[in-house]
Amino acid sequence: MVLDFYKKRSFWIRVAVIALLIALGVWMFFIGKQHTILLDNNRSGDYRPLDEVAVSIDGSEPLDIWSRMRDQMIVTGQGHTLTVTYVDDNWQEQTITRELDIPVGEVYMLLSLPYLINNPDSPQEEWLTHFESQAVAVTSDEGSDIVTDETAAFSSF
Amino acid sequence: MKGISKEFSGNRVLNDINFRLYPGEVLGLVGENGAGKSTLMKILFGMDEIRETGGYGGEVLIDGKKVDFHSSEDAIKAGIGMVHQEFSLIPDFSVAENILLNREPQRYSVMSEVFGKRLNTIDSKEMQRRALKAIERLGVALDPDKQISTLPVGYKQFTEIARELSKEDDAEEAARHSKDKDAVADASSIRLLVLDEPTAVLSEKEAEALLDAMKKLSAAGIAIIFISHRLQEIIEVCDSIMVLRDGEIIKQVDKEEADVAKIANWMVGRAVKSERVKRDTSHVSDEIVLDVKNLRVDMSGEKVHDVSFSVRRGEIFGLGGLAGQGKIGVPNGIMGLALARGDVFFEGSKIEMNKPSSPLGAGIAFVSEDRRGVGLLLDETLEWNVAFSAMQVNGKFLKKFGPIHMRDNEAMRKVTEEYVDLLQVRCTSTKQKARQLSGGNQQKICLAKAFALEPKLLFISEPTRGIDVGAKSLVLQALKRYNEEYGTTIVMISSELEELRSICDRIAIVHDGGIAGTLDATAPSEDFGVLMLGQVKEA
Amino acid sequence: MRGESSMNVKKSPKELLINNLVPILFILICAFGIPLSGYSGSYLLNEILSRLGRNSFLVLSLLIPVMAGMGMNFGMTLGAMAGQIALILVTDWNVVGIPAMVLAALISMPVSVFLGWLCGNILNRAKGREMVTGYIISFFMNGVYQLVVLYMMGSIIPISSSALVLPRGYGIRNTVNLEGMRKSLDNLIPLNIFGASVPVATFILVAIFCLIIIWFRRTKLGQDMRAVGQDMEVARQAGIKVERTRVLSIIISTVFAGFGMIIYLQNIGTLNTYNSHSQIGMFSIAALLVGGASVDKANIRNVFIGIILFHLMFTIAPTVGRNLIGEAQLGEYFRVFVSYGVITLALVLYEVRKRREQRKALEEA
Amino acid sequence: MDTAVIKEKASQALKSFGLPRLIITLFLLLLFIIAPLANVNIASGVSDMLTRFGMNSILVLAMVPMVHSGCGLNFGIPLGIISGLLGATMTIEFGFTGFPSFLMAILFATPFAIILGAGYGLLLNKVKGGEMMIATYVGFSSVAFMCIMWLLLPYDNPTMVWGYAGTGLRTTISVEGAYLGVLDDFLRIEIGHLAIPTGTILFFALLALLMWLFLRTKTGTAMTAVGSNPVFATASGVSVDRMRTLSVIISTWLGAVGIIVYEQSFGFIQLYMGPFNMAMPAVSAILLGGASVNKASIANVVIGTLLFQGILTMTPSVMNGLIQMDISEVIRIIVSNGMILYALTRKQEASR
Repeated sequence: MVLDFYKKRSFWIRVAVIALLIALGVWMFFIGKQHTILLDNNRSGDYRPLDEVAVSIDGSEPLDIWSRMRDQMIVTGQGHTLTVTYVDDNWQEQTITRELDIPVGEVYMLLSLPYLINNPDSPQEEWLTHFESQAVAVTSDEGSDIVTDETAAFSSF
Repeated sequence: MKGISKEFSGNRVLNDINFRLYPGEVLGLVGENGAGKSTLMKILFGMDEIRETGGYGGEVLIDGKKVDFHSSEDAIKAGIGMVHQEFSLIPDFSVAENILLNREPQRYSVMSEVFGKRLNTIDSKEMQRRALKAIERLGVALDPDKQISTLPVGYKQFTEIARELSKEDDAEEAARHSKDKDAVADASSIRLLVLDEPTAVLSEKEAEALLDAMKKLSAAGIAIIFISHRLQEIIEVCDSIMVLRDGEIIKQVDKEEADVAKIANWMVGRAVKSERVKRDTSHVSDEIVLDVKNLRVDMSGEKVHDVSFSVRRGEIFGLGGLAGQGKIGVPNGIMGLALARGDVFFEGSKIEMNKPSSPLGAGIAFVSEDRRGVGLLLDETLEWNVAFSAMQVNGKFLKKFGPIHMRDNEAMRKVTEEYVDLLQVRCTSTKQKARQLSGGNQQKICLAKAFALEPKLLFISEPTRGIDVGAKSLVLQALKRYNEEYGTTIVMISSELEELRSICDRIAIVHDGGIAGTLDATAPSEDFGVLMLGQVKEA
Repeated sequence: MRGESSMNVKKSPKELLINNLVPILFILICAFGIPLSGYSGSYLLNEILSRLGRNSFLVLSLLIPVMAGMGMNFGMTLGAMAGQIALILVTDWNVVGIPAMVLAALISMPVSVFLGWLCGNILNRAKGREMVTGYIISFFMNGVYQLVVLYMMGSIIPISSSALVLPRGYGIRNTVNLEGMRKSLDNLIPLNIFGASVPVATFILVAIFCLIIIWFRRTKLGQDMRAVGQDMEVARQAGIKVERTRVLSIIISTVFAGFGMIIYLQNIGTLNTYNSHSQIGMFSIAALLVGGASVDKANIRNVFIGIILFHLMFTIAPTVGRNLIGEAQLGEYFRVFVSYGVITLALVLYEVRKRREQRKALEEA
Repeated sequence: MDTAVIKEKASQALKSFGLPRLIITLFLLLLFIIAPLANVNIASGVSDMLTRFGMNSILVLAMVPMVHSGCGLNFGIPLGIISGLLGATMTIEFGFTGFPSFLMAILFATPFAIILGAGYGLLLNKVKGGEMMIATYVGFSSVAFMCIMWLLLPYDNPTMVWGYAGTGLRTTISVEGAYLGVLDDFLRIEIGHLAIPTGTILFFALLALLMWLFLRTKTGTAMTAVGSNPVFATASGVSVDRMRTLSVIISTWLGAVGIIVYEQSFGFIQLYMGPFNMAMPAVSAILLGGASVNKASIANVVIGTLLFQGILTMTPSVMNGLIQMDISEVIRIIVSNGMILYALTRKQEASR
């Protein structure tokens, strides 16, 4: 009886620990995953590109994006604060700050700046969309020669 | 214990043993090697070995209830403790750690919830306390912090006994910690302690301390079975004495009735079964062929301190004595298989020590007691086994092509066949591997190997150990015939006195690394018994 | 505690010299080599601190099997493989920084446990020659590792990043860039002394591991391991599950070796897919032996002394070779020779001592 | 009774043949059967196999004496290879050509093999029981030591040293003009795709015969007995240490000859880290042939080398032809080390 009870308890504790570890892994996955946000200053529907816009995410150094240009920012984790500074039609400097939340499983996101600026309160899905990345060109083609020699490690150590 | 009997593959080693033991009684158990003492104790202790070889007959009763131990753990639970001849101690652990080996008191640790109880930490203070408690009961001065490997043997022995004593604390602990009341009933304290030759390796002083400890324990109500060859001790400490011989109780007496000579007589005095065979001694001359002076041999378990004897040409000389007294060390030392010092002269010329080729070259051959370890090439053919030594020593069975000496397989086969016929070795062919033969036939091959050397002197050590009766007499006959036909001097070493007496001319008894005395084989067996037990009679 | 008590046993100076021959030899090599190399003190300090940080964990993972009497765990390579597989996956998922390391450690754990269990069970069938068997296991598993990484990754195991997969569509490239986690642990808590950067966070982890080992020695399992390590038969008689204890020691070692490999590679910053692991066992063992450990006795002090001496030699050897003979290659070969030579010497000394002790024990009996 | 004996013998034979060997034999057969499907010419496959057999068989034969004397598998064969390399480089340095250069290479290598072998043997006598691990590391450290030596030794033949420095031997040195193919081309048989390097195989046969004869001499018998039961041998007046040292010397010498024969077929002398990984294939080949850690015969050498080299030559071509995936390297690693693992864990099982 006593043994049984103990067995059960330790079993549940172990299950809990494993679950905890898995949860930790999932959490790490989310907070550590890198995403590339493509900042797009092109015409989006009816909205024309802005002349000049500066974007900063999580207080980073602002990135200037000129009209009809696209640039990228690499961020780590899911939730971010986006700060967009631009000059409006009245030559007034405006700043929009928004929280953005990158959906699970996305690597590349396209952020349409013109749409966001014109609809600052619109839902995130309207200006932050999935982007299918083309294969990244690999700079060198060293891969074909595989060195599996045990002694090769000497020089690299 | 009632009507205990035990058979090992048809060999009856225990027959209808009955005895009783009262709380606090000290029972001395004596008998020759192989009389069945160890087997009896193994049955009592529920060792796996016994069950694996077919169990035992009769029953064991404790407090009037029949018990059947399935493992030694059951026996421990029932309050039986056993201290073995060999130490089971971890050398680099402290005394306390050894006393509580695998029964260490533990402190709860959070990690154990996840990884199991083995991650509890060890409570060294509690360990200290419990070790001390056990040591105190034993009544000896033993520091629980001392490392085992730095202790003298005696203290190692105490540690082992303390371990047995400390086991009852476990029961108490378990009872205290457990909420389950059944456990309390289950856990009884130690009731019976078996000490298997605990004093064999002790110095006199240490032994005395041990005997005192035993008296203390018995006064505390613990029954003790004490196995020893030192009869003086037995008489000193035991309440009653039981003598075993050939698996039967010869005598069970109170200590008042016993004295050393009587016990010795009971131990060795066999009902005369084998009449001494007639021997033709015409070839025995008075010339001393082998002269051993102050031989000292370092051999584990068979140390020789100072042995001197001489052997006449053509005689069969016996070396007897109890196991561990050093008789085995003598031939191993002379043959260079164990580290030795001393002067050995053969036919007047000196034999170099620690160099096997020296005695071999002089014409001395040796049949080792360790057949499988030393005597045979188990994975080679019988031909190799028989011919190898002669090939290497005498250069026989070789074909010579200039400087190149090739093995002569034909000659090897012939000589092997010859000996197979002569000694009636049961084998399928001479190409059979030695491993596949039975013990008796292996022994015959060992003899053949020695005979093939055509030695002038043959050492033969424990020739009949572990072989059946038929093979035994065949081996002995072969030795005798070889001696009579070729005049080869034979030195035979055996634990079985009767065997020595049946074929030897003279017998020297080795005790405690020295010769206790040399007697004619026809001397009465009591005299031998006394010598074997170390009661040197000044002649 | 026990170590000290055995130290107290009087030993002749000659014996002391022989027992510490390897570290003494190394101190001499280093004392001779440092002036010749012409390196500045701060450079060497920097180099040693960084190497101490990245190697300590790996070397410490060797201690537990030594405790269980299984000698140097050449099978620690298996843990390194598990760590590398985890790192490849984490890199493919684009996870970076400390979370990447934690995630990699978590992924490596079940792989290490499995490999360690396998290794431990094989070693149980080869009692008395654990080291050579462990060594062959590491070679054997290297084949399996190649099968997985070179043929199964990208074909059976999904790998999406084209920076990792070979142009032919499956198999991982020769080098995997770990830019995302490069020195992320080392630089977590920045600290500079004498112009040398100190990997504080790494040292904290190493210290925690040391504490775990010290604590572990005092657990029931640790006690059992020491008992098993000294005398298997006695331990078995006392009711300790010998085989299981031995397997556990290998599993623990493998898991920590996996963690160690992750720490090691975050410092290096690139993973040589097919040979980062293959020599790591050897270098770790050499370092431990240089620290004065032997096949049956090793402690934490040996680990740190060993790493410092061994890597000092490693750092200075090429330049000493160049300055002495004008050939840097010579220094490279020299350090390879010394690493192997040290292991050979330590193994020979151990065997000779073992035989001597056996003989002594026989004489005493 | 008789049938029972036969049955037992059959099962014994199967047991001694061993499951891994059975699997590998069947695998090789399968490779040959499906070879035509993969557009692989069997004849050229067999030729390749025979060539590689000739190249490697003597190195495998070098394992035999040490196994016989109970020193275990000679993981320290790089020591012998180094002696062979010294001989090979010296013969080129002194400008020998043709068949004499081959003989001279062996002759030059012999004293090195004897000296190194004797030292190595004495060392192994001090570490009885731990031979294999120490042998491995003796091999490795000697290879690394020779790496230094190859740079420093005063060789100056322009075909061997680095062009720009004028000193230090190159990593690979061609044996063309020296003893390239002296054995391979001797009595070479060529029928279509089938080519048999008769000379090499004859040379191996000669050495194998000598080994076979040696094991039947008084000394050879003593050596086997030492391996089978050292205490028995001691009790028969044989010096165990001497026999073991002798076996190590023979093994080392055979390693030296083996590498020279290997080079005459391969065409190059591989210095520096070249000998590093030579031990494993030789060790696993003899184990594949049915030897164990303490028993080995000439038949084990022949069968093992054929099987091992057969797998090595047939797998890449067949696999490539069939699935365009070359996993032969991985198979080599797994088979060779798996075989050694099997041998290391097997004896324990038998003794239990």
